[in-house]
Amino acid sequence: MPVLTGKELRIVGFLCNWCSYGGADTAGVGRFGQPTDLRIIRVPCSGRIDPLFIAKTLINGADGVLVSGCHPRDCHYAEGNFYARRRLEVLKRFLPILGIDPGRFDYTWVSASEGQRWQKVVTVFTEQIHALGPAPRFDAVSADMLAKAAAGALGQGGNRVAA
Amino acid sequence: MQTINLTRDYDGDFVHRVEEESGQNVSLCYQCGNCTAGCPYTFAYDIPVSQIMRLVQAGQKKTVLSSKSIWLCATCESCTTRCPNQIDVACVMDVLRHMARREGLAAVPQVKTFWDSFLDSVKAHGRVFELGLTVNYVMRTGRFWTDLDLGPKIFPKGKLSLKPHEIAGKEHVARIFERFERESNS
Amino acid sequence: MRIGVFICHCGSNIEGTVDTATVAKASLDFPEVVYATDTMYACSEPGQDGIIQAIKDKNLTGVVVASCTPRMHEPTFRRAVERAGLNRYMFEMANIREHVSWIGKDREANTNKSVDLVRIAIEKLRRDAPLSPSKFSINKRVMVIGGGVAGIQAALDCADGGLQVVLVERESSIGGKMAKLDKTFPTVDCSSCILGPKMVDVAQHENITLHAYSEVDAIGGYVGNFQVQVKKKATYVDWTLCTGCGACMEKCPSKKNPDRFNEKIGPCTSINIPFPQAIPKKAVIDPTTCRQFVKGKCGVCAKVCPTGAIKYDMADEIVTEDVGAIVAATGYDLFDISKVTEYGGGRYPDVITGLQYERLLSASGPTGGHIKRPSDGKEPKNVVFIQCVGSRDKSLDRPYCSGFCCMYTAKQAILTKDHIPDSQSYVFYMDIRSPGKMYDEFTRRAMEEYGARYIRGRVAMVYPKDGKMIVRGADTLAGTQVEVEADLVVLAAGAEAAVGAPKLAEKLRISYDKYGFFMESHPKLKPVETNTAGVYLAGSCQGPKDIPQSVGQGSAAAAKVLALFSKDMLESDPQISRVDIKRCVGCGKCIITCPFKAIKEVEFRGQKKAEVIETVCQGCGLCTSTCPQGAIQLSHFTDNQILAEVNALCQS
Amino acid sequence: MSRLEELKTRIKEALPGLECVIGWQKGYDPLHNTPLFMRTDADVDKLEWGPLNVHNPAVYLPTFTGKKVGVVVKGCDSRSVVELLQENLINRDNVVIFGMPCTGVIDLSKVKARLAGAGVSAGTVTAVTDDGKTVSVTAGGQTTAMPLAEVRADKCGRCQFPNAVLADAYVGDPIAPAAPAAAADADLAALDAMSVPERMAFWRYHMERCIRCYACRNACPMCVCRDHCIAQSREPHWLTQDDTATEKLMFQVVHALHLAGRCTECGECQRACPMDIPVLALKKHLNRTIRDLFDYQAGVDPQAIPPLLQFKLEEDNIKERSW
Amino acid sequence: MSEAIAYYPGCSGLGTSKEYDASTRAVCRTLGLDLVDIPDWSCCGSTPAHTKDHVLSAALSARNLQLVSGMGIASAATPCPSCLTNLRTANHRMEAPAMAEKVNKLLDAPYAGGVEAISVLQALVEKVGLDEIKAAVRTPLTGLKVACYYGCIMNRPPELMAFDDCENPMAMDNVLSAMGATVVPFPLKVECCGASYGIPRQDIVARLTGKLLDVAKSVGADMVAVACPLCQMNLDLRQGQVNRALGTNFRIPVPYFTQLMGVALNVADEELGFGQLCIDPRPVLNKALSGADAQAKGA
Repeated sequence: MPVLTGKELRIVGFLCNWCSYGGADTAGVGRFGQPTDLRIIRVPCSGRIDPLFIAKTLINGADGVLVSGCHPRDCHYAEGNFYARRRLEVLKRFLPILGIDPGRFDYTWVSASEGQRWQKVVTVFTEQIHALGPAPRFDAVSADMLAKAAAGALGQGGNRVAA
Repeated sequence: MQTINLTRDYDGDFVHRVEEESGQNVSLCYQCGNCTAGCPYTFAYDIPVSQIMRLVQAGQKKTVLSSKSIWLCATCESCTTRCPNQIDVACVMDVLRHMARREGLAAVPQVKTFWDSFLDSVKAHGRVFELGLTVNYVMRTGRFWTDLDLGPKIFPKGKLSLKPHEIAGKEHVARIFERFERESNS
Repeated sequence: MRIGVFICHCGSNIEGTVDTATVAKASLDFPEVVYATDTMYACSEPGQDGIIQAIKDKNLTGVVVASCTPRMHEPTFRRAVERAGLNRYMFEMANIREHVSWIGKDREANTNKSVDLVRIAIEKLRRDAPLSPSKFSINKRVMVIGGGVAGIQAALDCADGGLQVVLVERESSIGGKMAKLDKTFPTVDCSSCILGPKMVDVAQHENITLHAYSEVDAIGGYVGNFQVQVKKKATYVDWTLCTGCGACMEKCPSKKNPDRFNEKIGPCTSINIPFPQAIPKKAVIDPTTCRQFVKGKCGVCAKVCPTGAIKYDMADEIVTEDVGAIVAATGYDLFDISKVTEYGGGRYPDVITGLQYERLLSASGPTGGHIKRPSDGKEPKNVVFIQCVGSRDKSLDRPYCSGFCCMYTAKQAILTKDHIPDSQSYVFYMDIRSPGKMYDEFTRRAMEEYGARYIRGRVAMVYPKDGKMIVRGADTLAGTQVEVEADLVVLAAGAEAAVGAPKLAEKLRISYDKYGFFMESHPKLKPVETNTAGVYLAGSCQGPKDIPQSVGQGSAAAAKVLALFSKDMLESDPQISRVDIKRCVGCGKCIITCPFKAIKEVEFRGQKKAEVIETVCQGCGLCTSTCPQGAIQLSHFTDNQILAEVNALCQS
Repeated sequence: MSRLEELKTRIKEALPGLECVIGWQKGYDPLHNTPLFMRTDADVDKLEWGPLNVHNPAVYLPTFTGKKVGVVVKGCDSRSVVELLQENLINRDNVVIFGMPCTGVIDLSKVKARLAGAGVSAGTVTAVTDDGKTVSVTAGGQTTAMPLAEVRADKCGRCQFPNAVLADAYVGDPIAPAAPAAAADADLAALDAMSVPERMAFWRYHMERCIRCYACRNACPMCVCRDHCIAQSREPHWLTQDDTATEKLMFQVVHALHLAGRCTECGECQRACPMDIPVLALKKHLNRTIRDLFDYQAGVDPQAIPPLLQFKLEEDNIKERSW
Repeated sequence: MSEAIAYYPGCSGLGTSKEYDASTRAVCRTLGLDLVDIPDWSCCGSTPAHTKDHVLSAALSARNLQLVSGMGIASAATPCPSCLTNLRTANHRMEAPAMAEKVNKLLDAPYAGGVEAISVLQALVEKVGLDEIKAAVRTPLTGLKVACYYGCIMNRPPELMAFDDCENPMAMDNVLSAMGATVVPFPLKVECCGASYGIPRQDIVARLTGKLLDVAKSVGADMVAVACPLCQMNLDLRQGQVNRALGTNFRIPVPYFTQLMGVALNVADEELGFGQLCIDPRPVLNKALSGADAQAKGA
């Protein structure tokens, strides 16, 4: 069953089991209403999240990816989120050079007790993805643009976004 | 003592306006009283500052804006400096004065008149004309005895100029006031 | 694979906003699913029986339950599928309650989202492999770090349980903060009278080895087999010879040093035994003040020592202790009151901490138990107590409640009246926190029987005038500003993490919060466990605690250690990383990054390879995302499993 | 004695203790030098030095694991050696590094373009000479002089490491690096100038041309996974074998991210690409990011820990968003 | 020795605190601190402006910051804490683009930021330095017991003022110690004196100022050194009013700290304006200095 066309966009979350997944649970227990777009993949630690998972998700057509782990210093595994922070920040800056809007990916820290923070993160991020709209698909680049690429005529116009 | 009906008498818009204009979150206040404890003006207040904060939290607009306290705060910043929750209480007091002015309230009229006289002087000359300000204040309040005793002490010192220090760009300053008035009325 | 899918109604919790029958029906279209149904309460006994029956009837080899969060019932369902003969890891959950039904009202969207979540659970399950734990032996010795009351209790309980205990204490005597207290609330019994015997028990227990004046230097190994290097700091006194007779202290010419045991309100000698009941009762030289060290000549103590125990050339020594479990009980330290400049702590001698006041109250303290104020030695009549100094204060980055100050302040107000009958105590408080047994009654007694005057409000400033300390505060209940002309001001300084706690946490590989308190494994259900197997917590190192709570935790930690050691072999969690030795190129990136040092380099047919130490690996998977060739895979969260989930979401 | 002869002497001296020494020799035509594995003095006499030594010999080092070998390096190649050492992929005791100052290597596609401009085919080259400033190519009986500055590889124009950063034997006096590169590299600047959707079109266009030959990977000295590259494995199964632009782009992302904080920008990936796809730009972009975030440059310090294998409790340059 | 600093005297510097202005200029000149007058500066708006509106208040201050910016100078010093607070607050509030836009709408010439406002005291401590100040002393104030009174807003709130301790500031203590004076610990250094309520509510000033004088007397101060024109006026000019209201008989000189510095640095008496204070500090000052002198000779 696809996302509800016109209503939802495809947003994938990678959450560490100990903090953020628990935070999302806490939000649920508190009945903190959230948009329904997000689908959560549970991983043990934000350090388990290979940036390639995110790149693959976005290249394969997701409209947004949200990663959340324990707050720095609160990692269940002591250090995993510190490595994650570096890798995810590098990825965030890398995405635009591939032609992916950096606003489609964000990472943050939510503890197991921060249900309200989780509600806010999900709401804000979902709104952000909806503002960006459905992601342009790599396999659906227009013939016109491809022709320009072949002619080496890209990058002549305005609308530049710094990488 | 009146009973406050917490549901009916709560003015949420007022709370929201205070928070927006002051940039402070008033629900951070947990009523420890440190502001009142340190405030040098508590003895002169009709409502201590911690209770002003409480009444703002409770949305009691009329009580707060008609209080004398908000006109007696000298912005000495002791409340702001010592608040354990880092609320800029002095700024909240400032904002309450702004709101009271807009509502046409001034529970200590002579303070408002003094400040207005001061600003009139700045608007007219670009700088404050101290003697002119005092005379203007006395004329407006009718308090002719104000500081009469100080005259003999200060005039011989040659410090109080009898005419204002007009600056060349006084129209610039006047225009600040004019634009301000235009912006506030628009 | 033959997969069965069970969609739980959770009464109306899920069914209210998710059409579970539709989800079950949709599940049948997914690969390898042979059975799908909705069920009223999957976790109930009939619910579990239904799953077990279906496994048997339909020959299922894997199960997906869509219900609440796996953080709640994953263990329950794993046991259920195990009862039906499946490996417990051939099971996955889809969280359609906390993550779906409880956070959205749109039934269509929720149903649709539930199908997606079931689908990714199925895709992950299809790549699950049966896992089984392995066993390893354990060293049944335990180390307790910290000899305060929590550590003492943990050590004694473990030792009484027949375990060999190594107790490491930073100071020259055990006893911790409790040894400095005069009386204890709410019973007002003498602190050293109840702690003293326990300290003696530690000294005399045949199962306890005590390393006083020592610190943990390094920790290696894992649950069951830790190696701890303990630094025994140089005392410059041979403790095997020292009898604690105190002759050296009598003759030491350097007498005016701030006494740390007396919280620096009294002097002590450079060679010192901190207090008469010290365990061990041995002398230590402070080389920063000792004339022999500072000026190079003196030697008085060496001359007078009847056993020749003084050794000026002593050096630090490292000893290694092998233990199977560690209890951290390193306690707390006090908030530095000089940070609250408006109270003048550190500037005005008559503004002191509650712990300093304990020393003034104590018969073994510098004033012999007579309350004399530090500035002029006079007996104070008006004593002001200010609570929450460095507690519940965001501006000082101490937003938390220190928990026990309300009670000890009430106790000190009572003791003040006992010591000086014509005195008057004033207590400035914000809220009285007294939820223990007989606690609130105790604070009421302070007011009702002892006449302590409680004023609800903070104090803005304290300043000296004409020999008095003027305390200006607020009485928020009366809505006024108030002033007290005090003779002595006692600040209830908040508790904060012990100096060096984060460093120790890093050695123990446990987490700590932003204030430096150690993190327990679960705030409610695992209060003395940590996320590192075999490391437990007791007392205030985890957060501020009073004596009964600390003692309770000491015993709790001991119970955990005894339970751990009740088996001869330990089972390791099989959700750990495994190396595909063919793919590994031996670059060691996983070894560098592993937070637990759980990966080592080995030689395999002349080539370097990585190898996971099963018992040390905690299953975070950092190595898996670090290894470029995918040679090290975290079981149950492999690349292929997560990729399958990603693909399922992107394709649909 | 010329510097090259001195280098040969030094290699011959060391050769008895070594499995082999890797360098360059004349190739199948005068325009191409190819790798040389010297095992005898006769082999050493074949050693070449000059702007045709485009290959990075460091790529072969990990294949000799457990054996002691020598390697002749240009400055850029030496950074790859350093990175391999840093990552524990080769053992310092098992590698002897020979270096000489390098004034740059040619970019074959530029030379070919020049020849095409002169109306001759690159297949007819009969002689190539160089004097350190100019490369003269004789083809079809006609000699074309090409200033090295115009036909050298882009990386040489902004080279900061013309001398080996690490060498056991260094012949010649170290030379000064090129003037620091002014703006961004042209390829990166071109991408920077594009809008985000244009970049997607850019890569889509190039990925459609990709023939998935993996020459980029095979030429990369840091691609040490070799037979276990996740692009061609099922355990783990990151990529399908489908011939789609999406899968091909994903491979480039894998390559680039696996090199984050490790790539020394030797440019072998792009040089090796038979389709002239500008794959190096992705790595350059990441290197710029790594420099901005962690003030780090790969392949300079054998003792350094790569930035993605370490962390700071408080990161200086990572400003996380607030919600 | 140091870069030029723009000098903003504040309105009272032309009137009630002429002697503060004059002594500041003389002391800075002696110490080589180059104060450059801001051409055609205007009133900062003081308390009355911010009690009316924050945009108006910021605009009145920003006009002056903009003038400094036009001089190509990056910092401005003012002797008056009230001016200082307003200038710094304007800078702080205008960091928010929305606020800056509103303020600039009121101005003839927009202010783009970049001018730091500091107190003359801070300029002396940070741009000249205590060591240099000490080295310039010619007549040490030995024997003079002085309480340093900073006023309420010199250092508060600390996030905004970013100088010295907000509860127990020491800059003036250190400067006057360097002058050779005996600085007595004065616990009410930052308590408010009643500010501008002298005119509308004399009773308030009498009570607050009375307390300050009382404590100053109890700690044995010969005089109270101040750094604020309003404080000086309340403590000195209104000392008589205080005595009448409270039934006290204080007679404590209240000079500006710059005047005392002037004495120690041998600035000409005419430039220090002691005669313009109500209670002339010179008799007490001379007595203290000669006492110390005699003691020194006796010893």
